[in-house]
Amino acid sequence: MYSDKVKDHFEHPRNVGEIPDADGVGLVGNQKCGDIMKMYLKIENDVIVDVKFKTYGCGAAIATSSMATEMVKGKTVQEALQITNKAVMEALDGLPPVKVHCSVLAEEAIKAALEDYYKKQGKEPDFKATGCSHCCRKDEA
Amino acid sequence: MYSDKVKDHFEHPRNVGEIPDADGVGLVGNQKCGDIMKMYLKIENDVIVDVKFKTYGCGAAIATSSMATEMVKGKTVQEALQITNKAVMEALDGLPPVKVHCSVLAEEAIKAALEDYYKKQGKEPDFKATGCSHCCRKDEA
Amino acid sequence: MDHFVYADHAATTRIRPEVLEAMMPFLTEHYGNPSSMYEMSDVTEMAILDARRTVAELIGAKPNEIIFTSCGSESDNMALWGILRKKKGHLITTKIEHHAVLHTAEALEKEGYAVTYLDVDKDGLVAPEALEAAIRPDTTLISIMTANNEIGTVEPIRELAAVAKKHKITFHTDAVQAVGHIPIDVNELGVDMLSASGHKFGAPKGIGFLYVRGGVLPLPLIYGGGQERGKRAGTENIAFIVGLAKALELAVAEMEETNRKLTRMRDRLIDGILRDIPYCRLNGSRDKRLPGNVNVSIEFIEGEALLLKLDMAGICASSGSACTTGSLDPSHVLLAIGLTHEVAHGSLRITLGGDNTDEDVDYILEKLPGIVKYLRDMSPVWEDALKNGQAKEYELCTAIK
Amino acid sequence: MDHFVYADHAATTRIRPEVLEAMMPFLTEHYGNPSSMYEMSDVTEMAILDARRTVAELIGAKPNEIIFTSCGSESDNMALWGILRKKKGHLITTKIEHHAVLHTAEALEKEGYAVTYLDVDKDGLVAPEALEAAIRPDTTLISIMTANNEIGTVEPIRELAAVAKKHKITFHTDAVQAVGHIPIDVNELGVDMLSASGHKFGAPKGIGFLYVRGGVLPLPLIYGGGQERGKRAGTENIAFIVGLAKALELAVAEMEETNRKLTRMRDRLIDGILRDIPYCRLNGSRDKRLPGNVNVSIEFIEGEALLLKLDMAGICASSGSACTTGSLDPSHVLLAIGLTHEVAHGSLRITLGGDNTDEDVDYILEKLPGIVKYLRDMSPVWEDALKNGQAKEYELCTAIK
Ligand SMILES: Cc1ncc(COP(=O)(O)O)c(C=O)c1O
Ligand SMILES: Cc1ncc(COP(=O)(O)O)c(C=O)c1O
Repeated sequence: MYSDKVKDHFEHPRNVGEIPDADGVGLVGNQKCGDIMKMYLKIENDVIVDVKFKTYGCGAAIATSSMATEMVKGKTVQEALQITNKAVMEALDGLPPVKVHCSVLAEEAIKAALEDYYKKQGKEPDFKATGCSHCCRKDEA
Repeated sequence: MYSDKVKDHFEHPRNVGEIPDADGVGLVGNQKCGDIMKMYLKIENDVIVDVKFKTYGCGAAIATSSMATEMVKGKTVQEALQITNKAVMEALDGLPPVKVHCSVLAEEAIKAALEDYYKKQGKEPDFKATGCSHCCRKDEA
Repeated sequence: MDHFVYADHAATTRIRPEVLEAMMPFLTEHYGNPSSMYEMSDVTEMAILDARRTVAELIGAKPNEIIFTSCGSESDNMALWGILRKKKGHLITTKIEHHAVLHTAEALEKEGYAVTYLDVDKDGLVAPEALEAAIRPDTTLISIMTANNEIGTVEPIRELAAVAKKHKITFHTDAVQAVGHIPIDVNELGVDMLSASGHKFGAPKGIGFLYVRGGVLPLPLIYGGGQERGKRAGTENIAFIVGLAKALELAVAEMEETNRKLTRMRDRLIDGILRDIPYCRLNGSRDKRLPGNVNVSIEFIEGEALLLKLDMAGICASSGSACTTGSLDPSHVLLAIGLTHEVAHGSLRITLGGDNTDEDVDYILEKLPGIVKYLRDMSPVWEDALKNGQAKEYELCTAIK
Repeated sequence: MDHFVYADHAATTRIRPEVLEAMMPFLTEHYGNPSSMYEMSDVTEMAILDARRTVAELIGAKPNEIIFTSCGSESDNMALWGILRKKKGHLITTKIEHHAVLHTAEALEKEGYAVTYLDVDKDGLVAPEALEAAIRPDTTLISIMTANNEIGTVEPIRELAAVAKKHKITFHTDAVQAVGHIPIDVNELGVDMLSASGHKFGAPKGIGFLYVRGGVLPLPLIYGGGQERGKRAGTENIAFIVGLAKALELAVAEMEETNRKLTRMRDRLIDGILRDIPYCRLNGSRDKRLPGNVNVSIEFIEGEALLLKLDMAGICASSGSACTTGSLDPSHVLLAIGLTHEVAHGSLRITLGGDNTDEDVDYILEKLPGIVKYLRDMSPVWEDALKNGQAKEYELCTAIK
């Protein structure tokens, strides 16, 4: 059901962990629904120099978190904000339809971490992480 | 579905044919229902000395006709009247439940032929062939 | 027995070796439940996806329009109950449907649904005008079979479905005898739902499918797990699903050639029987006919006895006689085309398949007339007919070897 | 992969070689339609008769009380629709039924039938008193499963059926997880109807049966031909019917020995998991439990990820996590026994079968704690729990190899 890329990122997730002195931390999802992502960003001169994540959730949630961290690393904040769930999915060679929401969660985790970064910097973010309103769904066997 | 005896009597029916100068002829059944038996008896000194039949009908109808002719041959009229459908069935090692009515038809064919014999003799029969009211039925595949 | 001829392919067919081969892995090592998470189940999940795609392509449908079922009867029941329970209304069907439709329609009547049973002509054909005339404002579903299982008549489905479409009524066709036998394209036919059963074309008994056009949403017949996109619950019979797809693939690939051969053999049989056996008629349309179907009524004899004698000669066939229909009456199809009970009892159906040969045809033509003669000679009805001049004594045609 | 352990026998089982062997003739040379007249079909007709007799004997029923179906879901649907459509009324079932019953009950509700869903206790047990209290004057059918497919709880069916009998209400039990696994005698249990599915005990997927006590007369679910004495239409899946009978025969013959072994392995697993993994609980009754069922909730992690990690280690299992239930919510069974969504998401079901070994148990106990630790270390929920003192950091038990 999962692509080889997804499997690889699930099996060997990149950037797992915490950054104790992170410049931005984003927490999205909901344990009741079965998916929580927490993303830690270290930002220097507007560039994301380090990133870590922790995820509670299904295989796709872990893989998209992992891929998302890879994608933001080295990017400027503005570039990182452009990363869409679609881009994450594409980078993973696709997700089963029922797992698309996991990629949305990853996009939101980046946004939420950057929102936190803006706030910590005393800036008003001109975007808003909405978290993820959908829960994990497997429509078809 | 049929016993070996039924198969044998169907494959090699005994006493098929007509007796042109029969002393009693019985015709029972109904083509609409799919079963007709015609039985010819030659009777001398109250003993059935010859018997023939013609049957239009299923395998069980032909086999029971054949068996019934075998059973009446050599019997007295009174003995022949005692032959029940059960006896015919037993002689054939049984019939499928849905074919039981064929044995009833055979019993009735004997009765009808004897009724005809009585009438030809100017005697009032103290029994009556009812023909067969059931049609061929196969309840279960 | 000097020869064995299986000539009852409309009843069921043998599983083709290629089909069995395709199924075997799923009866042995690949046993994972397709709904499970682990990789072992990817194989079975993919196998079903592939089979669905194959079947869809072969009938011009989309994969998600195919619902696998356990048989043709289930497909028919699902179509009728599924649409009518969803949108209560009037059903139009015909008098010559298979019992899977007919008895379902009767059950629906008992539940309070109105049903119209269309008449057919002497060939078994349904007239589009008759269909149109039967439509009521509350008509919700029309169900007319593609090809009749007894007399082989192929209905004008495209014209009938067009009538339904004009009135925006869902159109279902029981194509159990047609799929794998004659070209079927759901879009060309214009049907909304179509039933098929694997064992009629070289797949095993116990697998079928229902095509349901996107947007047509029957209620399930079997509720439960999310299999078949929630339309049909039950852990999937993967092996048979794979087998059905394989069998259909083979049947469609070989259809043109097979049908050329079947048509030739069928016509030889029909002509030979009508030539060699007096007091005998062909049932069903001569030209709008399934390639492998022969159905004749042979007067003055009864069908079951005929089948048994044929069986003893190594020939497997079937009949619409009451003794074989499971009811008091002979085939409702034969009665619907105007046969009397008497004539219907003497019916014989021979259905050829791709594995039959010209020798089989010769053999049937060699054996049948003698058997008929034998049974007639034993029949009091024949005796009567001879006596009252209804029939004439005949010699067996010298053409018979 | 150093080891492969299939431990999802409640999902499905592999066809046993003896079963496949028994089926093979009916997938090859014996293909005659059992309804046909010729001798070739006697073999298939007899095979079904034999299978019916075997199955009946093994559950204490009479042959004509067995109706073969295409799966457990069909059996359940037939029982519920068949009784309720016949005699409209109120249905009592439970909150922990399989979807084949639950979704059918919901569909019945949409058709206007009243349904009561009984609560269960924390072990998943239904109380006979609760059943009795739910009975209404118009209650027509009670349907309570024999054993739960997720948590393995075995219900007090004899007591529950006695309540039904006292009130003269038809009692159906979904015994899909019980037949072939624990002793089943329909008379001892006192049930009127019982559903089973072959693929849960070594027969193929796509065959099941419904036991219907003589005199109890549900309407058919699938109308059509006269197969199964008119109770279930469709050309019979002879091969699978034969396979089901063979599989049940083997399962019953070996049951005592197998269950001794399964119970021992199961208990070893439960004890080992509870010992080696903190923040973990057993779901379902400890003693009224299927011999092969282990179901635990492991906090702070999510079930699908756990299954994938186990799969990578060569272990096939299942979970009641929302990600695997096909709905927004985790398993309705886990919620019904009082688990929160959070805890239910972290559930793991391991179901052992006769082919599992002690080495398999060792292997699971070796791999599982490390995988759980790994996922917890990656889980922000675990991080939180540690920070707010809800949980304590732990070392893996040294007992683990
Ligand atoms: C308790 C229970 N009932 C019904 C079913 C449905 O069986 P099947 O998948 O054969 O339809 C299952 C298994 O899936 C089950 O565990
Ligand atoms: C026209 C038609 N419809 C439906 C069926 C039922 O198919 P099945 O036996 O697979 O249920 C058959 C064959 O028996 C058939 O010929």
